[in-house]
Amino acid sequence: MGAFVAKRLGQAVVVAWGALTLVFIIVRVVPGDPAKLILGPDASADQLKHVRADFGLDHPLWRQYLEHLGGVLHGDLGDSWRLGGSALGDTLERFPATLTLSVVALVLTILLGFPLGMLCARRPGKVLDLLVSTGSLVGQAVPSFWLGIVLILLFARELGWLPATADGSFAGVLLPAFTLALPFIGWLARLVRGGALEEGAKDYVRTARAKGVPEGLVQYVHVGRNIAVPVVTVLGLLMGNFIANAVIIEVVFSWPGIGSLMVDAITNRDYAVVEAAVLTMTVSYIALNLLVDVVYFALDPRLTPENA
Amino acid sequence: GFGGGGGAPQGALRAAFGQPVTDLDPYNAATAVDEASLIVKRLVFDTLVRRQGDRLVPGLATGWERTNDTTWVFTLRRGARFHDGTPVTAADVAACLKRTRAVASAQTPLWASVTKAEARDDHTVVFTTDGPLGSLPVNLTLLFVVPAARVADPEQKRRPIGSGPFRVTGFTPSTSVELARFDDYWGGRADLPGISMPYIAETSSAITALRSGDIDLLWPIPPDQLPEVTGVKGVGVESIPSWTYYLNWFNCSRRPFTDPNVRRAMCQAVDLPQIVDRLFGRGGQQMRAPIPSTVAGYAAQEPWTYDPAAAKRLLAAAGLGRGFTTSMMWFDATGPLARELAEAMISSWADIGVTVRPQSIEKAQWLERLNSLDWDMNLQTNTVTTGDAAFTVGRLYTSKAHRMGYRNPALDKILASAAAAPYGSDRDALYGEACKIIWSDAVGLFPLTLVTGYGRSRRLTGFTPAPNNQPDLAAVRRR
Amino acid sequence: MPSTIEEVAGATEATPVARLRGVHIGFGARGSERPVVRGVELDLVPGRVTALVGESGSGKSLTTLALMGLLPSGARVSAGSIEIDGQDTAGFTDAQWRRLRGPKIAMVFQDPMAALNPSFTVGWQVAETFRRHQGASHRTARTRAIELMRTVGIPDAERKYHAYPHEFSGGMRQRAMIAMALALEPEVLLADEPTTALDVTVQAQILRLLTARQAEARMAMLLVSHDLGVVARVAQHVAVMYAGRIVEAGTLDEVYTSPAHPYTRGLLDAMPDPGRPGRLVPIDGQPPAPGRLPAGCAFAPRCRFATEVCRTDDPEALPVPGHGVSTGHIAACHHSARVLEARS
Amino acid sequence: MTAITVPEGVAARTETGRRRVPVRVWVGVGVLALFVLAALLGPLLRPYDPVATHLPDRLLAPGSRTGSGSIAWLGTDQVGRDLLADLLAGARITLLVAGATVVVGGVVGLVVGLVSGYFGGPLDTVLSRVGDIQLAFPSILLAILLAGVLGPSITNIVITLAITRWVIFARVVRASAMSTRRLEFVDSARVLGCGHLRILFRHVLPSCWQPLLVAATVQVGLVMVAEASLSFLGLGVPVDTASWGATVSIGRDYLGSAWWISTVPAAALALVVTAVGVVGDGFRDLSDPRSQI
Amino acid sequence: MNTAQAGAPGTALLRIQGLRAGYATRGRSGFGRRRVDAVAGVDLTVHAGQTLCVVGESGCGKSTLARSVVGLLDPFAGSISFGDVDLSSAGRRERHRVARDLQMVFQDPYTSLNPRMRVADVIAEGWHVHRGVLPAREHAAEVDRLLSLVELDSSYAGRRLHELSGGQCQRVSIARALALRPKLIVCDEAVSALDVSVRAQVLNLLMDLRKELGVAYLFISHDLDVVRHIADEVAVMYLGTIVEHGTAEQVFGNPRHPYTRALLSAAPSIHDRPGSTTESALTGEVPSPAAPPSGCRFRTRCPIAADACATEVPELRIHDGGDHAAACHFAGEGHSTVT
Ligand SMILES: Nc1ncnc2c1ncn2[C@@H]1O[C@H](COP(=O)(O)OP(=O)(O)OP(=O)(O)O)[C@@H](O)[C@H]1O
Ligand SMILES: Nc1ncnc2c1ncn2[C@@H]1O[C@H](COP(=O)(O)OP(=O)(O)OP(=O)(O)O)[C@@H](O)[C@H]1O
Ligand SMILES: [Mg+2]
Ligand SMILES: [Mg+2]
Repeated sequence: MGAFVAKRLGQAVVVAWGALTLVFIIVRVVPGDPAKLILGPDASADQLKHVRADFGLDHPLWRQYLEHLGGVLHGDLGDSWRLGGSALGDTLERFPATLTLSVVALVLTILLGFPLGMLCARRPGKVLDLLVSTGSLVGQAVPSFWLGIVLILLFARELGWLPATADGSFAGVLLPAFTLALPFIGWLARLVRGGALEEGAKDYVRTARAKGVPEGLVQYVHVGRNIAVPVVTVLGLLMGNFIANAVIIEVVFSWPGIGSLMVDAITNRDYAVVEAAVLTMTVSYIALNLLVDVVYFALDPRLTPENA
Repeated sequence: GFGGGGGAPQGALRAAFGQPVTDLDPYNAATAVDEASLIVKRLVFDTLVRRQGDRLVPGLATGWERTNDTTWVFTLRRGARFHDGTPVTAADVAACLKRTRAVASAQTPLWASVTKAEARDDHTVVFTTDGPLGSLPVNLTLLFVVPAARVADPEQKRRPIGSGPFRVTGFTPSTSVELARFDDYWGGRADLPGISMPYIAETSSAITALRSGDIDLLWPIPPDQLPEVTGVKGVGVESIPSWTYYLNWFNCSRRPFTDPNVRRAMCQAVDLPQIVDRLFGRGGQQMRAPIPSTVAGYAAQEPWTYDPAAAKRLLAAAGLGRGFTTSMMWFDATGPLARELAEAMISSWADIGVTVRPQSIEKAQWLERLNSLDWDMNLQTNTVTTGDAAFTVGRLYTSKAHRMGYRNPALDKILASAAAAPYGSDRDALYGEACKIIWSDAVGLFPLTLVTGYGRSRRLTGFTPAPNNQPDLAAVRRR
Repeated sequence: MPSTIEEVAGATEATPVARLRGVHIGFGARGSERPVVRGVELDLVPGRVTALVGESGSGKSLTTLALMGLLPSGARVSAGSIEIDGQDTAGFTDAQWRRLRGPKIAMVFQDPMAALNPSFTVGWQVAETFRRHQGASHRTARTRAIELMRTVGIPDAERKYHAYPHEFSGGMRQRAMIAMALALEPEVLLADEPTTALDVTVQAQILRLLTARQAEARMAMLLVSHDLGVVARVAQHVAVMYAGRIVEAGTLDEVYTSPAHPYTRGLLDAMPDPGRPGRLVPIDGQPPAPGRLPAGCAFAPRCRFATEVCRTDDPEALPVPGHGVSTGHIAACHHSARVLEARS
Repeated sequence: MTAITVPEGVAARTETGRRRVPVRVWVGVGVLALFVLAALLGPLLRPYDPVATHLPDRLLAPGSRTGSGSIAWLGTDQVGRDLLADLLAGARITLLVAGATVVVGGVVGLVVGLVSGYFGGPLDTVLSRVGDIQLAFPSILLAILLAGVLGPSITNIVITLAITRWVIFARVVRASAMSTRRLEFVDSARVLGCGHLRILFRHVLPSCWQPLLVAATVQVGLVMVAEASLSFLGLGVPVDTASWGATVSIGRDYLGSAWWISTVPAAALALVVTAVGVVGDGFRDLSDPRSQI
Repeated sequence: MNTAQAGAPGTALLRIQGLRAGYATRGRSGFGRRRVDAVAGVDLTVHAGQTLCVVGESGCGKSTLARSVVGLLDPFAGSISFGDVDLSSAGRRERHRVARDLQMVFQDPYTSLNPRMRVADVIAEGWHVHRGVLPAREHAAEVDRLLSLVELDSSYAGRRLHELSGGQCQRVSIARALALRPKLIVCDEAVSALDVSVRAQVLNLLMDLRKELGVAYLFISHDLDVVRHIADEVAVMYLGTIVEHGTAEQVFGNPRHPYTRALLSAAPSIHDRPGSTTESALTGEVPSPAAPPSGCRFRTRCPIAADACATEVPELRIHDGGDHAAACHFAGEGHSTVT
C-alpha cells in the first residue's frame, strides 16, 4: 500500500509539474499584453515598461519560468495585477465555493442516478430503462449554459421557488448544482445499470442464490459490493469533471468559484491567477484520482501493488 | 456566502451593475477609470470636487480658486474624518496626488501637467501645474482621498479606508462588494444601513433577480431586455443618455481610408436612423457630434444623410467604383448589441459594394491591434469619464496620440488652446470647432450614444440616474 | 411395461429424493420457445451417485439448474415436473425455493473462482449459509464455518477464514465451495463439473472428498461431467445426454461395457485407450444447434447405424433388449440391438 | 471442453444468427440522415447570408410573416435573419467541426494509443503521463487558451477541440491495443515470423477500430456541445459563420423574451446529439461481441 | 545452410540445454523486480520425426518451456538450438528463417487465431511474412491442399473463423502451422480444449501428419491418456524441472519417479470403478515457482521423502539402462518403496 501510494504520488508530481509548465507556456504565447490591459489604450511606452517591470514581465522567459517554479515551491505564484492580492490566496479563497458546488452536484448525481440505475437493471429493456438511457443522452446533449438559463427562468422567474443567483443560501446552490449534475445523472444510472446487469450474470450471484440468500441481499450485498468498485472510480472522475466543468455554470449563475475567476483572469491576461487556478484545479484533480485509487485499492481485495 | 468576509447589514440596498468590481484601491492602475469600481469608490472615498448634474460642487473642498495660470488653492472642509477615525488633512490630499502621479494608469494624462500639491496648512492645499489647466477641478472628481499613511498600503485593495459615507465590510473581487453606513460621515449619516453590490454576469439572471426582488437596482439594462422589465409589478424603469457612445473609427493612415471622401462615403452608406431605432430603440440616441450631447464641449453637427447613391458616386470618384474589401474589428463585451450593430453596418456597406470582414476578437488582442493601428475599422464604445470633451476629443484626436492615424495640425492647435482655456464659452467654442472638423472629415462614424436603462424597485426613493453610469447611491432611500 | 427409471429403480432401492419427469426447458417466449432440454427423466436416490455425461451444450447444466430453481433468465421449464421430496416445485415461490436451497438441495459449481464472490472473504461466504438459514450469530456462524472448512480439508482454517478467494488455489476454492454446499447437510448434492478446472492430482483429491462425504451422509448426488474417466471413478449410475435428451441410462457397467446407444459408443471409442493403440474413432459431424434439431433422432445425421426410420421417428427411451428388465438399462435408439451386437 | 463456448451477444439475435436493429436505432439513423441532408442541401433551399441583416424583421416569433412577405417558420433572430435558414446553414458548420474534430483527434489518438499500447515500456510511460497532464489540465481552460492563441477560425476551433479530445481516443485505443497484444493470436503471429508493423496493422489495429468508433460516436456529440460552450465563452466560430452553438449562445439573452432564437438551435443540437448517441449505443450493442477482445 | 539438412529422421532437431526461463515480477512491496524461474534448468532433445510429450500439473512450466522454444520468451540462461542454429545467439534474420521450420499450435484455437480473418488468410499469412516460400499465384491452390490435408472442405477457405467449430478451428491452426512445412511443431495443450470426439479427430490428424510429412512434435499436455496415445518419448515436468524422462513404454509401464506414479494413479480412466482405485494420493498442491522447496522440489508432497531430499538436489539419472532417466534419490530402488 505504501509503495503504491508513493508511486502514485510520484506520478502526480510529474503531472502537476507538466500542467504547470503547460499553462506557463500557453499563457505567455497567447497574444495580449497584461501591461496594456492594465493601462488601457492611452498608455505610453514608458508607462508600459514600468508596469511590465513591476510584474517581472521584462525578464527573459526562461528566467520567468525558473522564478515561477521557485515560487511554486514556496507556495507563491505571484500577485494578481487585477485583484491585487496574492494569486494563490485569491484562488484558494474561491475554491470552497467550487468545491461546495461540485460536492452538492455529486450528491445529487448519486442520490438520483444510483437508484435509477438499480431500477433499470431490474427490468432491462422496459419503459423506464429506455427513458433513462435516452434521457441520459439528452442530458449530455444540451449545452449547460442554455440549460442553466432555462432553469433560472423556470424556477426563479416563473415559479419563484429558487433564487436566480448565488446568495449564499442552500437554495442558491441547488440550481447550479442541478445544472451541473443533470448530464451525469442518467450517465451514472446507465453505468450502475450496466454494472448490476453484468455482475448479476456472474456465477457468484448464482452461488449466493443457491445458498438460499434472499434476493434483496443478493442484489445489495453481493452484487452491490462488487459494483461499488467501478462506481467509486467513476464518481472520483466525475468530481474532477465537475470541478473543471463548473466554469460555465459558475459564469451563468454568478457563482463565486475558481471557474469564473479563471475565465475572468484569462480574458484579462492575469497570468498569476490563471496559473494559480490551473494549479488548484490540476492538484485537486490529481488528488481526487489518488483518493480514488486508494479507495479502489481498499475496496477491491484482488488488487496488489503489483497489479494496481 | 463565500470568500469576502462580512456582509452588508440588514436592509441594505442591493444594486447590481453590469460589470464586476475587481479592486478597490483608488490608485490601482487597472481600475483607474473602471466604471464599476468608480461607483464603489465614490461611496467609500471622498473627492475634493464633485459633479452634480453638469455643475461642479464642493466635496471635501469647501471652495477653490485659481490664483494664477498655474496655481489653484483648495480649502478643505473641517470635521471630515476617515473611517478609522482620523481627521482628513491637507497632507493626506497632497500624498494622494503624489501617489496618483507615481502610478502609471489611464488617469495619468489627467495629472501629467500637475507638478505638485502642497499642504499650506491642515486645511489648505495648493496645486501647481506646469501650464494652464482649466480642467483641474473636473479632474479632481477622480482623485480619491485616503489617509496619507495608506496610499500604498496593499490592504487598501480589499478593505480600503476612506472618508466617504460608506465603509467596506466585505469584498470578493468580481463577485460582490458589501458596504455599511459610516456613521461619522461629515455630510450626515446616510439613510441606507448599507449597500450590497453583487455582480451578475448573465443578463437573464440579473433581470430575473430584479423582477423577483432579489435586487433593488439593476443597470444598465441592455436595450433588447428593456421590455422584460417594463410593466413588471414593483419595478420601475428610468433611462438617461449616458456619456458612453459607440464610435467606428476609420484607420486614416490606411488605404483606402486615407481619402476623406471614402470615409464620407462610408458614413453616407449607413442608415443610422433605422439602425438606432430598430436595434436600440429606447436604448440609444443617434449622435450628431463625435461626443454625446450631454458632455461639456458638445456641438451638434449636421448628420450624414443616408444616401447610398451619393456614397457610390463618392467611391467612384475616389477610383473605387467597384467597391473594396476591408475589415472591422471589435471585442464583444465592448457594449450592448455590439455584434448586431456591426452586422447592421456591414450589411449596409455591402449595398454599396464594400465588403467588410467582421472580426470579433478578444479584448486583449483588440488592445494590441488598436494601439499598433493594425486594423481598418474599429468599432468600440467609449466613455467620457469626466463628462468633459477634453477627456475624449482633447485626448484622442491629436496627431501626437495617433490613435486612428488621423493627423491634422489645425485640429492640434485648436485642441491645445482648448485644453489651456478655463471653463467657459470660449472653451466650449473651441471644442465645438474640434467636433466639427472631426465630424466633417469623417475620422469615424459615430452611430449612437447609449441610453442607460435603470431598472429599480419602486420602493426606492431619492434615486437619480446618472449619465456617467455612476449614480449617487448614498442619496437613495428605501420605503 | 416399465419404461421409466422410476419403475425400475423404485422396485429395488429407496425412494428418490428428487425426480425429474419429462422435463422440457426452453428459451424464449412462451409458445415460441427454443427447446434445449427435451423430456429429461432422472431420479436422485439417497446414497447413490448418478452421473450426467454428454458433449458441451447438450443441456447438462440447465437440467441441474432447473433442479435448483436457478434457471437463467429467459429459460424456463416448459413441460414436465420436478419433484423434490415429493413436492412438485412448479409454482414454487422464491421463499419456498429459498427454504429448500441449502438444507435440502445444494450445488457445487464448475468454476470455483467465478462462483465465489471476489469481494468477500471465503469464511464470510461459508458462514453466510448459517446466518441466513439458521439465524446464527456472527460468532457461532464463524466457529461452525471454520470447523466445516477444516473438515473439507482446508489447512489452517482459522487463518484462511479471513482470506479472499483470489488468495486461494483452485483446489482450495473448490473445497470452500464444497464446504458451502455441505454446510446444512443437504439430502441432494448437485455437482456441475466440479473438477474440470483442476489438475488431475487435485481432481483426485476433490473427487475423494466428495464421494467420502456423499457416502457418509447418504446423500443423493448428481455429478455432471464430460469426462468419462471421472464418471467411471465415482458414479454408480450414468445418464448420457445428447441434444437435450437422455439417450442412454443405466448402471456404470452397463453403459460403459455394453453401450446400447451409438452416441455412447462413439464417446467411448473416441477416448484414447492404452488397450487400443492406433487411430481413434471419432464421431462424425457436429452436434446440432439447439432449436435447429433434425427431424427424427437428433443423432441420426452423425450415426452410422441410422436408417430411414431414424430420420423420421424420434426414438423413445426403452429398456435395452437382451438385458433383464430389472437392471434398468435404457436407451433411446431404434437400433440398440444392432449397436450392442456391433460392439462385441 | 467448456472452455470453448462462443459468448452470447448482448443484442437480441434472430434465429438466423443475425441481430435485430432496435427501432430506436433506426429513429436515430433517420434523424442523422435528415441532419446530414439539411447540411448538404439546406443552404441551397434557403439561402443564408451570415452578415446580412433585416432590422425591420427582428425578433419575429415562429410563423410570422416577414417584411418581404415570406414566412419565418422558426422565427427570426435579433438582426432579423430567418432562423430556419440559420439552422440549415449552421448544420453544415456544426457537422464539419464535429466531424473534423473527431477525425483529427481520432487519428492522433489512434497513433499514440497504438504505439503506446503495443510497444509499452518507457514510450508508453511518457505518452501516458502526457495524457495525464492533458486530462488533469481543465479542458475548457485549454480550449480557451488555445482559441486565444490561434484566433477565431473554424480550423482553429477544430484544432482546439481535437487537442482536448485526443487523449480520450488514445486511452481507448491503448487499452484495446494492450489487451490485444496479450492475446494468443498475436503470439501466434510472432511465432509465424511476423514483424511489428505487420502485427500492428493486421492484428492489433483491427481490434481497435470498434472501440475507437464507439468512442467517436460519443465524442461527436460531446464536441458539438463543446463547440457551443466555446461560443458561450466568446471563442466560437467567427462571426461571419453560422453555427448552432453560436446561435444558442447569442440568443440566450433573449430566452426571457424571444425564446426561439436560442431554443430552436439548442433543440436541434440536443436532437442530433441524442441521435448520435442512440446510434452509437446501437452500434456498440450490435458490433460483433467477439471483436471486443 | 543448416536447418535444411537437419531433417533426417532420428537426428536431433531441437536441443534444449540448461534452460532457465520465466518472468520478472515486482516484489511484494511493489518496488524492485524479482525473477521467477518457471523453467529451472531443463535439458531436452527432440528428434526429427519424433513426438516428445511433456506432461505435468498446471503451473509446472510447460507453457514457459514452449514459449521459450518458439522465441516468445527470452530465456534467462541455457541454450536452445534448432538444427545447427543456436537460437539464443541467433540474429533477427536467422530467427526469422528458423521460424519456417519451427511452428506452434496453441491451446485455444479461438484466441490463437485472429477472429477477424478468413480461413484462407490465416493459412496464407506465413507466405506473406516469408517471401519466396510460395509465389502468390499458388497461394489459393496451396490453401486448398492444406485444407484437404487437415480434412476440411475447400469451401472453408472463405469463411471467417467464428463460423467454425472448435475442432475445425484447431485444424485450421494446424494447417496454418503446416503452411511453411515446418520440421517441428510445438503443441501447447493443443487438444485440451476440445470435446472428446473432436479431440480424437485432431489427434488422428496429428499422428497422420507425422507419418506422412515426418513432422516432429513437442507435445505439451496434462492429459496422460492422450500422451500415452501419441508419444514416442515422454518427459514429466514438476515445478520447472524434468523429473522423469524416457520412452512412452518406459515411463507409463515402469514409472520411476514417485511423482509420475502419483500422476498416473490420479489420472481417471474409463476402466476405473468407484472404490476400486488404489491411488497413492498426492496431498496438497504445486508450490509456487517463486519459492521452490530446497533440495528435491517434489519433496513437500512426496510420499517417500527422506531427510536427504531436503538438502540434495536429485539429478536426472539413467537408472535401468537404455535412456530411461528419473530425478529421484530412490528411483533405483524399484517399486517396492511405494505402495
Ligand atoms: N443463458 C442462456 N441463454 C441462451 N442459451 C443458453 C443459455 N444457457 C445455456 N444456453 C443454451 O442451452 C444449451 C444447453 O446449455 P447447458 O449449459 O445446459 O449445456 P451443458 O451440457 O452444461 O454444456 P457444457 O458442458 O458446455 O457446460 C446450450 O446449447 C446453450 O447454448
Ligand atoms: N506472465 C506471467 N507473469 C508471471 N508469472 C507467470 C506468467 N505466466 C506464467 N507465470 C507463472 O509461471 C509458472 C509456470 O507457468 P506455465 O504457464 O509455464 O505453466 P503450465 O505448466 O503451462 O501450466 P498450465 O497447465 O496451467 O498451462 C506458473 O507458476 C505461473 O504462475
Ligand atoms: Mg455446463
Ligand atoms: Mg500452459
